[in-house]
Amino acid sequence: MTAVLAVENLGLRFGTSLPVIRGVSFAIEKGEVLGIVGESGSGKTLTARCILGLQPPSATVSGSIRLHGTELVGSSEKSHRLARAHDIGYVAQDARASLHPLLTVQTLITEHQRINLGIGMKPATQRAIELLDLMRIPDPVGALHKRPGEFSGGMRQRIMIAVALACDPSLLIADEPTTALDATVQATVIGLFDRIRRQLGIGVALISHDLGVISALSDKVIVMAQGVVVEHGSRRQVLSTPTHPYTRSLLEAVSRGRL
Amino acid sequence: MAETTRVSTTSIWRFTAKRLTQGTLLAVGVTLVVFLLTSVVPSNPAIANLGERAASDSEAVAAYNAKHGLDQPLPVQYFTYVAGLLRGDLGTSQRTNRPVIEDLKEFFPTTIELACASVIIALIFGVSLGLIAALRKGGWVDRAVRLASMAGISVPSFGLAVLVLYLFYFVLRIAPGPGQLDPGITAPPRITGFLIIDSVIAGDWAAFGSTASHLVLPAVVLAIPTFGLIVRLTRTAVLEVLSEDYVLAARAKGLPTRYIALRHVLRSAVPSIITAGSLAFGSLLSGAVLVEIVFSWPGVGRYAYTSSVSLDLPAIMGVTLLIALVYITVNLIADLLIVLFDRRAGVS
Amino acid sequence: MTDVLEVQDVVVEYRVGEQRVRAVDGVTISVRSGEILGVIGESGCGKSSLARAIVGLNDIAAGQILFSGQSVAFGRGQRPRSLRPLQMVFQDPSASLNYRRRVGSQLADGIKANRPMGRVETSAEVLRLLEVVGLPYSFADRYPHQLSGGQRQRVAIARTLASAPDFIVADEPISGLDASAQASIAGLFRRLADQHGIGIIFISHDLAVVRELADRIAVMYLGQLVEIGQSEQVGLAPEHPYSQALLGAVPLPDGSGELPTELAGEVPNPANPPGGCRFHPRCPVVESLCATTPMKLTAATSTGHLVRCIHVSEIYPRRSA
Amino acid sequence: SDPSPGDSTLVVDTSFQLVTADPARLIEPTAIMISEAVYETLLTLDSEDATTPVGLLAESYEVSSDGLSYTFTLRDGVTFADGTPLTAADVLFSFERVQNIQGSPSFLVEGMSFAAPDARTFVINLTAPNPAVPAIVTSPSLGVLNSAVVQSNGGQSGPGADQSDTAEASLNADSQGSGPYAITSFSTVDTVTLTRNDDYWGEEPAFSQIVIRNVDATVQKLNISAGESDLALDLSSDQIAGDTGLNVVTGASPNLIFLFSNDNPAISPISSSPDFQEAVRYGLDYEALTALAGKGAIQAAGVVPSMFAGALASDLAPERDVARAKEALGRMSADPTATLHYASDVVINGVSFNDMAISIQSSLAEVGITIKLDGQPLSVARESYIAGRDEMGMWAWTPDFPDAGNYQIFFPGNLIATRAGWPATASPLIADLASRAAVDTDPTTRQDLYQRAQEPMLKRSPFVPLIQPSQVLVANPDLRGVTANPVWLVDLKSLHF
Amino acid sequence: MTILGVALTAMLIPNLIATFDPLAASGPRLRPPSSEFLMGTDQLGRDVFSRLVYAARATVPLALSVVVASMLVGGIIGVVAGYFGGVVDAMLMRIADMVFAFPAIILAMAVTAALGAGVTNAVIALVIVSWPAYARLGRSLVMSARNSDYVKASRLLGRSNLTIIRTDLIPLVASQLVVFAAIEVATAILLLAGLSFLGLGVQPPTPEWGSMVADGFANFDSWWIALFPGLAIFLTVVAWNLLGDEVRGHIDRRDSQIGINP
Ligand SMILES: Nc1ncnc2c1ncn2[C@@H]1O[C@H](COP(=O)(O)OP(=O)(O)OP(=O)(O)O)[C@@H](O)[C@H]1O
Ligand SMILES: Nc1ncnc2c1ncn2[C@@H]1O[C@H](COP(=O)(O)OP(=O)(O)OP(=O)(O)O)[C@@H](O)[C@H]1O
Ligand SMILES: [Mg+2]
Ligand SMILES: [Mg+2]
Repeated sequence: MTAVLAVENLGLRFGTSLPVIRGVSFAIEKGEVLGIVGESGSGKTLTARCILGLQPPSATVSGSIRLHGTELVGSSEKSHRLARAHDIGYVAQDARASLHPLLTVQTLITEHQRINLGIGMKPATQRAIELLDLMRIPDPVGALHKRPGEFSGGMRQRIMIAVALACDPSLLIADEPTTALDATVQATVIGLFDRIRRQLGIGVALISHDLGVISALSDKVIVMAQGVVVEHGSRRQVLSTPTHPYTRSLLEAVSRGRL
Repeated sequence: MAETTRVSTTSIWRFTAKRLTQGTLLAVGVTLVVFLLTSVVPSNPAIANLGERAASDSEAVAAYNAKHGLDQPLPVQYFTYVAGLLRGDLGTSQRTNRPVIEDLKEFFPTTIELACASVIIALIFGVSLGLIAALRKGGWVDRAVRLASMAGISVPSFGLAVLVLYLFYFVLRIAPGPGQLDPGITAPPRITGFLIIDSVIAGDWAAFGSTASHLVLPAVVLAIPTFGLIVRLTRTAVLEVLSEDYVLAARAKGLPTRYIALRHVLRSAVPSIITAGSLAFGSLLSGAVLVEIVFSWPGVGRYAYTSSVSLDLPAIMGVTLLIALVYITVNLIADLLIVLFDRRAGVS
Repeated sequence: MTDVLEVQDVVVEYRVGEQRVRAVDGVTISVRSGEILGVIGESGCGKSSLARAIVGLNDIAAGQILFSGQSVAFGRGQRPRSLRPLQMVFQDPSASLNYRRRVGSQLADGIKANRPMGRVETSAEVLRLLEVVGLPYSFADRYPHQLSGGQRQRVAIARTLASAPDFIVADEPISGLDASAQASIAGLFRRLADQHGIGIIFISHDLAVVRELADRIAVMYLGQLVEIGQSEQVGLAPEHPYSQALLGAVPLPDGSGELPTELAGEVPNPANPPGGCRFHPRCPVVESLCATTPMKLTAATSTGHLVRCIHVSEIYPRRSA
Repeated sequence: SDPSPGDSTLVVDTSFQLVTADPARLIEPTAIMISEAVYETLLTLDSEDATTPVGLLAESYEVSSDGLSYTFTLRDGVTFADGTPLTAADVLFSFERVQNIQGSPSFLVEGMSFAAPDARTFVINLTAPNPAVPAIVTSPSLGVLNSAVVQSNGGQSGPGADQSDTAEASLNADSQGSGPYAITSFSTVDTVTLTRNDDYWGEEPAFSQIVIRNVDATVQKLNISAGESDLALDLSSDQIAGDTGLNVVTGASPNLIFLFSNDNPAISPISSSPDFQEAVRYGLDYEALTALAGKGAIQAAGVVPSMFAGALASDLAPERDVARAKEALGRMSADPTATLHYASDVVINGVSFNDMAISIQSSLAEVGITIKLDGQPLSVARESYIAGRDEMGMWAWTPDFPDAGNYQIFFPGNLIATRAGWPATASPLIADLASRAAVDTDPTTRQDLYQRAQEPMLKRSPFVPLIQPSQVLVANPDLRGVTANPVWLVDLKSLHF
Repeated sequence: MTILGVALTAMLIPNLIATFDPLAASGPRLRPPSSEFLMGTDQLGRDVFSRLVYAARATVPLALSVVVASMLVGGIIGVVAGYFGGVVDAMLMRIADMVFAFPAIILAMAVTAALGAGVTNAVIALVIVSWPAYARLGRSLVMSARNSDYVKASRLLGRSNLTIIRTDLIPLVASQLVVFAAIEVATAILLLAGLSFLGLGVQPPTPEWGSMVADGFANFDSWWIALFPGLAIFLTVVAWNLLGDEVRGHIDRRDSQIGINP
């Protein structure tokens, strides 16, 4: 079974300064959730944006990113765009800011189906309703004609996930999907990701700095610090028997309050 | 949890009504300000408007003052004026000897024709170049557009007017001269007052061609500073939108850049652009005074100028009132557009 | 010790358009000197509104707030001296510091207004305050933007301390910090309470942190107190289903892969809260009466432990797990 | 423009000085020019000799021996544009209306009374002899209106007409004259269109339409050079210096630009000092001023312009004498500093008052006089001028009718002299000569009296006549009949291709 | 910058640069540019170049005084309105709205026509026209600062309102007003030149760019009379705009470091 996504020796630097990301490697199989943890500024978001081909214009990327065996690093903007259009779904950190405030939910969920895949309005809308339903949005048909501002933070995050799933991607990248949410709402979103993984069987890269969230959802975990992967292994391995001191300090700080 | 309430149709009406009342009060307030300004100062309209001999004749001066109500105490004068206003009577111009409302009816459409042509030119070029510059931020296109906009806002419109008139009309002879129509071409019957529209209604294509070609130079000159302003504001607005997360999200969806630019970016920038446009309209009316004078354009700007230098009080008040109303209306329309456009904006 | 702060049936309302939002709806609490009361609840439940009301910055629509027996309201004028021992740490440290003034001069404000001293003494006191919150002396000459979020938070605390308060209302003072910084600030508050006998209301949305720090915990939901009691009681074995949900919603980083407990339903609109028990649309143990009967705070298991739930009343007694 | 005579348009550009098209209310130059083509007067001026009135509506006139009565015999067969015959009743109506409306031109008929004993006879009776009557009746303000129509439109001619007459609006919309053209559109700020009167009783008018547009001198220049207009009225000879291929007609303008130093010591001890006045008179650089006004301009010797009987000979005009000016200044104890008030927005015959003022300032600076300039828009500047409060002023006088009698205003105690602080008591000699000139009916003595009244003013008077600019008409070379007229600028009626 | 430098030099020591007396005829009238008369002569034979140089002395300081006066008047009114709120605020702001409601030049025209043309009156007119912008800015700054947490914190500490205004509000308002003023200089120059073009501003014989353009318009063939002062206005305004942008950019960068979005 080939990996959905294989990242090898990924590096990124701005101009001539020291690289911000160095030698990052990991792979995601079909139906598998890879958790990426790390403190603020450790390069998690930049890694995700490299995969999408949306790194800041001033950045240079090195190494290899293969999506279903196709190399993306160095490929044309167009092929990267098509990869985004067909294969990758992206859930950004801040759902409030990442949903266009003036567009209706219907437009947001259907536009890339229509533009990228040439699907008609009707079937695209049908799919939107299914997705909203899957995301447990009450009254999905009514929700279609509302704008993001009319939903609460938790619902917006779920709409964001529905948007990402609309093109049937084989890889879903979720960048801190619960950071802005309250504890109880976060629990709901975690539940949703669990369902997506089970029902759709797609590969998921889940970025978070909350070890609890990672622990609840991931199969494999990588820990990043200052642009490098410091720990890599199965969930149980990394969280129960951490080897790297950084991982250990992370775990310690979090659990002090709990026990 | 719905964080914002949808703007219902009734509240839009209420909003409009409220703004209109406010606007009307404001406009009346404006007349008061102008009235005070022009009355408190020592100038004397009778002397300014009577013939050489009559002006020295105290009886004639008294008769003139009586005729124009200038012998009344100031509050009475103002009250009479406002009472007239309520009946739609703006008084009689001391210079043209016609009801001010007639004068305004004659000159206002001409100015609006010019202003609209300029706003359209400025908006089309300003918005598209501002958008392109923002999309290519830092590139040579951006730099060129910014230079052009800087030049645009820095140009003294009267100087430019003189220059283009000299160049295109006098030296190159490719543009028609000042005025609104070629001599010898009779204006079509006045229906709307807008020469362009009237000539279409009359099917008078010679008049249409003539007035359209006469419109080009002044409209372009007037559009240039506005253009500069709109480029700047559009560019800033678009850049702001571009830095929004939802633009990144749209790109992450694999949408083509052109689609994103038009559908996501421009759409969000529209309220700022509308605001910019309505602000620019104010500065455009200022510019119109100077441009109309250079191009002998028979509009309110020139009327305002001649009225002010001849201390024609009713005319000055009329023009001021009209322009305040235009300003208020343009702002109201802009606000309404924004409200309609951006449903998130609550009516407050 | 007696209660220095008494909050009785306080209501805070905001007018949004033509709607009225009851951000705080009938809250009664009292705090003694040297005691730390933790207040937790989700975003928007009215914690900050309550905090601002307590220091007199929000008008209250009903009820009363007394500090040492005196009403805390002070209108638009200068705040009376007798109220000044009651201070607040604002939720957003970036907004609560003037970005155009140096840290040192802002710290001196509190000193000058409340315990005037000579120039030299003032500067010495400023340095001491920095030390108390664990910042180097050199920070006195910095502008707020030259500090990290956590450092700004500490400056805000120091500024509060500058006026030598007897009582501090701290609105999420550690939410912007990383785990280790959280611990050190929490320690500072503990010392202030223990060593200086300062009463503290400590607002947070993190139950785990509050459980460590506070003597008592109050849980808020949609403007109301739903549970209040000793820290061990509320933090480890809460009675109210909402408090329980809060406790269970936090996933543990134990590698077990266990999912947190989900709470059904959506957060209701505070402008239009559900009737009866506010929590009933989402409550896992809802009863038919919950939708219609407004609940009162009722004494539960131990003394001083109050819970607003039908299951604690006599009607549907239920033992929690 | 299309030169075919049957259907042709004449385009005239001028800077409007226009308030109304009602003859009883108009006095402004543009209005006079227009109304001259629309209304007809008893007498008119020959375009060749602008000083001798000739008959138009009147075939002939007679003066009574005491000079107190003028009897005009009307031409037969004159009809208004609507076909109604013109009678003495119409003339009577028109003259009385001017008198009773008390508008700007009513001074023309001051002291007159009128009678129309029969349909073809019209009589003007005077209380004192006024040899200027034939000149006065050439004024287009005294054009004859179709009284029936005007009355039906609210026109009144009796006493109280100043209140009761409401015909102005209708006269602005639609003229009621007997002239070769009729007003068909009228705007005081934009364009006036005259259309041929197809039933004109005289020679067929040359143009089907005359369009008179309000344009600034600069634009006039552009338009005439581009062939967009046929005639420009306000250019200076400078402005057309380079342009060949245009027909430039230059005539001496009767407009008099003059300077005064207020003679009233209460207004200013400086300007009223005879030494100061002398210094100014000899300190001015007349050559520079004349040059500024362009080719054709002349220095004015006296207040009566050169073309009218009674003007001073040009060799009497003062010449610059710096030494003499300095000497006069030397006799003064006070600091010779004065403020010159003028209308900064006035341009007469292409001469900008601003430029004139600057030139005056710099030439007087050379002899040691400091002039502060205070240029204001006409409307503002006029106020203190008319009130006689200006220390020094520069103004122009445009004649209302072609006769020296129009310049009585400059003699002590009269209109302008009063504004310059010069009462009749200041110079009884001049005042006496002037009042005798006003009533003398003998042309030769009259001329002599006028000259004798002006000669002492060369030595001692607040006034310094500066220049008569040249009246420059710039025309399409195909346009014929272009002659400068001292009163109505150009005779529109006589133009043709 | 260079342009500003040149303009500044021209302003301070025009006699060093100018070749002729700006007020007196120095040569024949209406001469095109030549090696003697760099920019030709005008209708009175004055050297256009020398007048151009001296004119810098008229326009720029006047524009600056307009801006400074408007800033003071508007700033004070704005702070008062924003601080006291209520009726005072409502009244002052309605007046500002009224002034806003018509184009600057028309109001300025009416004012100068009524008061009489001249430099002082032109400046007064422009100040009347431009103060509301400053007032609004000052008011909105004061209002938002008044509601900010740092003012609330100060109040909790027991500091008096006056102290808060002095230490917390004034420095904030002042720096923003100065930034705004830097941008407005360009506008003021254009307005002043426009008024002078209409004959309502600086009076002859004082050289001023706007009235020089008007001279050129009256003597159309002699393109040099209008062209050079027109260019001078243009370049000066460009320079001030650049300077204003620079100042604003500087402050914006500082503010974005501080983490506020003005
Ligand atoms: N456009 C950029 N130019 C320069 N440096 C950048 C840029 N974007 C990010 N960086 C730097 O790269 C590093 C990694 O950033 P990244 O956003 O990937 O962190 P992160 O792990 O996602 O952090 P967080 O948890 O705060 O989101 C940071 O030090 C950041 O300052
Ligand atoms: N100034 C205000 N005007 C109107 N509504 C307000 C205002 N401040 C707060 N609210 C509303 O009152 C409710 C309670 O707000 P409050 O800030 O007290 O909550 P909080 O518990 O502090 O939330 P957070 O954890 O996000 O700080 C919210 O619904 C909020 O939208
Ligand atoms: Mg990140
Ligand atoms: Mg809060």
